[in-house]
Amino acid sequence: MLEFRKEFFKDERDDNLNEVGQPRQRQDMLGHVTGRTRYFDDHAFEGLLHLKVLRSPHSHARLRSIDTAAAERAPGVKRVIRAADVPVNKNTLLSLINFGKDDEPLLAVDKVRYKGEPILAVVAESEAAAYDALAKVRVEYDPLPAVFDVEEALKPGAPVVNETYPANTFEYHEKYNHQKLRFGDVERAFAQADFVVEERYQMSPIEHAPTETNGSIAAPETNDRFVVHSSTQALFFSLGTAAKLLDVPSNRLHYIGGTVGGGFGGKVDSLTEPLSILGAMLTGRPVRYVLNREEEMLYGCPRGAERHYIKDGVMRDGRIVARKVTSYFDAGAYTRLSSYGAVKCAAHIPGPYTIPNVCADVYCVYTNRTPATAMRGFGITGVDFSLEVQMDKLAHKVGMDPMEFRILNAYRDGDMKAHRREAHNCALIECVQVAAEKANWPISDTYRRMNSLTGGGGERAVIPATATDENGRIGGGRPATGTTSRPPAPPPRVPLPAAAQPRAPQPQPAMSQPRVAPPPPAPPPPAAQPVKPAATPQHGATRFSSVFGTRRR
Amino acid sequence: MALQVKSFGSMSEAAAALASDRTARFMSGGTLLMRAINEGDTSISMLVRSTDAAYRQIRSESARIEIGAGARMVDILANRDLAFLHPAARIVGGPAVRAMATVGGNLFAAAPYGDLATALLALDAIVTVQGAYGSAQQIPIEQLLQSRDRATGLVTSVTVPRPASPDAFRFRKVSRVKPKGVSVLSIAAHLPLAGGRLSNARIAYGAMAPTPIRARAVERALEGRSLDAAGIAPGLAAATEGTSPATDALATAWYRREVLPVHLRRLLLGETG
Amino acid sequence: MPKHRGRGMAAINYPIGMNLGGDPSQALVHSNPDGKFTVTLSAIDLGQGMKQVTRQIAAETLGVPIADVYVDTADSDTGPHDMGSFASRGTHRVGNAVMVAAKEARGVMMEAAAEELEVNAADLDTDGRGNIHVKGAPSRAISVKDVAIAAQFRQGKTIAGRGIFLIPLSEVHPETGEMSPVSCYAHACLVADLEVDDETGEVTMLKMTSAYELGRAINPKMVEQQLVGGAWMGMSHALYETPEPYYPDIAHGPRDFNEYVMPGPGDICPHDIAVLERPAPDGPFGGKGPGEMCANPVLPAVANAIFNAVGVRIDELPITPEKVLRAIKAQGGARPQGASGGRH
Amino acid sequence: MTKTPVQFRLNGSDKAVFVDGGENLLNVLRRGVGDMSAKYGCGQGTCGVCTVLIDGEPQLACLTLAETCAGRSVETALGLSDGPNLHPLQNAFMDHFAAQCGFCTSGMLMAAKALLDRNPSPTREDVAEAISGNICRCTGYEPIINAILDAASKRGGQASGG
Repeated sequence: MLEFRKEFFKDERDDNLNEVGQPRQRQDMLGHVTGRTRYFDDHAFEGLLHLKVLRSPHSHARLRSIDTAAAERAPGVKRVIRAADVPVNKNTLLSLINFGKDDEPLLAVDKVRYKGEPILAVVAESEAAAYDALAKVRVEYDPLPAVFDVEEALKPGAPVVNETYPANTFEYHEKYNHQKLRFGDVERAFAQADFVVEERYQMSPIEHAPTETNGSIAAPETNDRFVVHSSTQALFFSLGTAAKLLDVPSNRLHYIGGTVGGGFGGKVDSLTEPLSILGAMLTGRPVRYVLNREEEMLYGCPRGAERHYIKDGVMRDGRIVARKVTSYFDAGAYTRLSSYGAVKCAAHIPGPYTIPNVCADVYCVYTNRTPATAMRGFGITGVDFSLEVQMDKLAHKVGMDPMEFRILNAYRDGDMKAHRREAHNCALIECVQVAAEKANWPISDTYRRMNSLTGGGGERAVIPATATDENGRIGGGRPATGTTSRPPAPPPRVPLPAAAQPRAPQPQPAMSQPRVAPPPPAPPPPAAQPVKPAATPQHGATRFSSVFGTRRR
Repeated sequence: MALQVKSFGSMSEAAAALASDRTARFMSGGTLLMRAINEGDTSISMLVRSTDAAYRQIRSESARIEIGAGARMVDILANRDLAFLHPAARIVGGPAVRAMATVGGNLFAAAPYGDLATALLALDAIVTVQGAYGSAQQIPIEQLLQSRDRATGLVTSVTVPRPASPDAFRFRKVSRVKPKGVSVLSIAAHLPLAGGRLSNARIAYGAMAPTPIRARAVERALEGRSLDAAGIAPGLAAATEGTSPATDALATAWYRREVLPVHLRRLLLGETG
Repeated sequence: MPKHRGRGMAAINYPIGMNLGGDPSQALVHSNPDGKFTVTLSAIDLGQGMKQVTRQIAAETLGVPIADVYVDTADSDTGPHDMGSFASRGTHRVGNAVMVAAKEARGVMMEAAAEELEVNAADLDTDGRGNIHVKGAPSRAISVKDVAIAAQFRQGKTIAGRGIFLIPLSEVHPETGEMSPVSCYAHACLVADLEVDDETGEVTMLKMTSAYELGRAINPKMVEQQLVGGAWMGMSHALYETPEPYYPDIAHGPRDFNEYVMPGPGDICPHDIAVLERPAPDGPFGGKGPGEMCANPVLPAVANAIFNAVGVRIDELPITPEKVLRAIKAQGGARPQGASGGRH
Repeated sequence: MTKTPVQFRLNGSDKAVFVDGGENLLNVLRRGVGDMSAKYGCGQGTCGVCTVLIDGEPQLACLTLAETCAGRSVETALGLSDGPNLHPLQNAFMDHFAAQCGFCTSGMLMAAKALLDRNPSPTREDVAEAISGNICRCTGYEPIINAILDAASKRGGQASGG
């Protein structure tokens, strides 16, 4: 059962709209209940061929030899597709927005880096014929030592999973082996905190498990173009990826989709389109490539595992004064989207709380498992689990009610967040208050009267003096190998115009950030030496490259 | 090579066809075999089917009931004489699977599947097996289960002695998903009482070994005991003897052994939860 | 008694749209000869309701009834670029692009109406039921249909619009991590009530109570769909599902929906939800996007409720019966933490 | 390879197809006859999106050998409505917003029809049992259960439609 609490933020809304805010029936519902909604697979083609891939049984092995002679002669087989048939057999998904180096082959070349990695594909007149042919392929492997734990993968001497990133971590800004977040001085704050709580959290991978598995049907269309019926969650993303791998102008691909049987993030990686299109190119016939359920479960990209270490400094009165987070994203064998997810995680720390000293190091680590990708709540779900269990432990440690502990530390409009942008449009406090009320969870009047619009800003809007560092530098300052991953960092910040200068700061302990303290309110001491926040994000030398990465092909 | 499908009017003809071709497999409900075909199992070249009406019939007699191996879970659930088996038949798969899965097929389902076989084992059923030639043989279900990987011939029916009384037979399935989930473990128990004392109790475990197994040590420990907390204590102590549970996606061997005595106690004492 | 009740809570916020921005969406809107509109996109509806959300935003912006608008997506030959359906960006990004396109189309429509009624376009308004009238004089009106016919067959105007919405790509400072992640956040707080069997480690969800702030709810029934379905997925993440049950060991991976455990229809529990709406300053009609964040508060709330019930902290997901049982045994039995949060 | 002729009724009309050995009913429905309402979700019998009725009983088309359908009556979601009039279940699913991506909906509707045809006034547990073989990843099952209960209460007395 669901109720709308219209009384909250009433003055910020005009509620008498005509269509927005109305419980209209979904445009697609009639099709759903009559069985007429058309998904990518609901298209008939005369002469349809079926594609199946041969997957590596090893987590890490060299490919010594591949013999497809028997498979090519198997009944019903029209084509065997090898790595050499792929025009551009190396890519990374986010090369389309110029982020990260090409590190993943469409079909394995010299090495397989995860159990299930595609080695070759068979296109046949039926799925049964394709499976029969696959059983006739002979491959000789030289198994290699594999690494499956993110922290083991970072130790010297660990097997190199992905040669594009020999240290087994994604390289950020061509400078560091992780993404940093620095705000204030956590070490000083830990020294002055009443309690320090340090914990470890682990989230295993999660499979998207949509009821419709990844799949596509590609077929020759008119004027040397190819129609591609696809289950993708990102039409032009997949089109651009396929165009790059197959080295064809983007307008020769005519993608049709938009109605997907559940995605949840598992249909962003173009798992089937490049091969189904290549199959159609090589056979001149329609080709259907659909992952079976076992493939989707084990070899279709899952949500990546995450390990978070969280260390907090908290005062007896409940104020959190320092939060240090070290996170390891398990990218699996290839980068795909994990590099972006790690940055999104860094941007999310320390959670919806105003904490004067925050430090985070977020690693994107390569291991010999199925490459991870985005999933519902990408980069946030895992760290939110860790942060909110940690908050429960802190509340328990200082003997405060968990709801009141959240309201005390909640961020409010005008507060400065750790990624140095002011908070606005906040509503955490109101959500806590309403949830408590609905669950008959008693909270004291003081906390019932607080809100997100008052008590923020002022001293809480200032950026404290910040300790930065150089650890995690790639190769001791040597610029990263290979093509550039990100354009160089922007020029140093332009200081705020004089008028916006906060009043002269006095030296104060880093952690005595003015707070909305528990009753009676402690006097609000001024913040430490502030660093000027940028008025607007500087673009400097950034040149927003074309989204299709056409510049790169 | 495409699959061949051959149907036979009698079980003996079907058994003969089966024996004549190593790559032939018998198609009963299809839930195991069709899945293998869909997933690309290339070792099957022929499907043998039986259209023999007797294959699906359920014949009640005074002391026992003969269930055709082709009878499906829904056929058992529709038969009042087999009410004691309903708790087991009711939790095999979902409604659609129960309209396809057969008694014969369940005998060959790999752990952790095979809950009906576990129930039949606790009921000490007799299995009729039709070889390639000659007349059918009657063998105890325990013997069939232990030799099922090497078994030749075709199971044509399963004969179940009626339990001592309606509530003498109990069945409990532990799964992580409700209402339908694969077994973490299952327990079937036939608990005849003589003067308030257990005599010839038969207990079987599902998913505690590669096939359903009898809990002989527990049976011995319960002989002559009362069906109460004190009475069953020795039985609980022996609960995990002879078990060799697997670790799979649902649970570890450790967990299955750890919770087996708890569920056995709850079954024997009729505790809920 | 081996069963112990527990209650736990969690509070979260969630960034709306791709982190760092740089994820444009485009839209086209045009009228057919008699004033029925088509919104043409390449955005994907994977069940979250992209088609219906953009349809309602277009109708509201045009000032016409919902029945006069349909959404057509996705064909790369006809639909303009959109980044894709992820990161809860649909309502916010595509919705804004549709608003821009619909505004342009409305502008042409109102100009055509002004010409027909011989008034100034600024003096006109739509009634949301298919008519355009002079403000304050509802009787001086013309139907959208007649305006469309006049515009296209006499005035030579095409009632159409195109729109793009792009949040400029934010830089990330290498040393400090300074960046502009997103322009708005959704919020939530959720209370989980459950029961733990201390002999088997099994956890049974009893109830969820929650408050979600999602900006303007464009369609309340579709918001409810996300919050109910998302909470179920959150429960599944917390207690059930993983393709690697023994991570970081890759063994025993599930190969089907029997081995990939998720809550069944018999595992779900009541969920009492309140929705608050603090409009996003730059959202279409203040819309944000509930699609992803609705699952997030359930995971920690469940973990905290298990601690409240039996005093064990399981910091590894999923929280399986085995992990709960091992922790209970390690501390020598259940240690209920007492009624917390007014647990009844 | 030799093909086998199979004649069966689909949603009330006669069909005749030639099937390969070992071909399942799902493939015949989709590729042979062109009824795309039953979907491929697993081919393992564990997801239920291919649920159809065969002689009134719910069955998984992906695990049904096509030849075994000879002479039998197959019903799919395409056959649920009575001409232009939706079946009470279809109306209830719409009223309760009981679908998001829609991929499980056909299978859910057929499982629900099998239930109501045999048990016109099911309990909530009966409904949960009836759809226990049908995975839904979007809705969390609650709206689907409510829709089926609602359809049952509305249908109560009148003859089973569709």
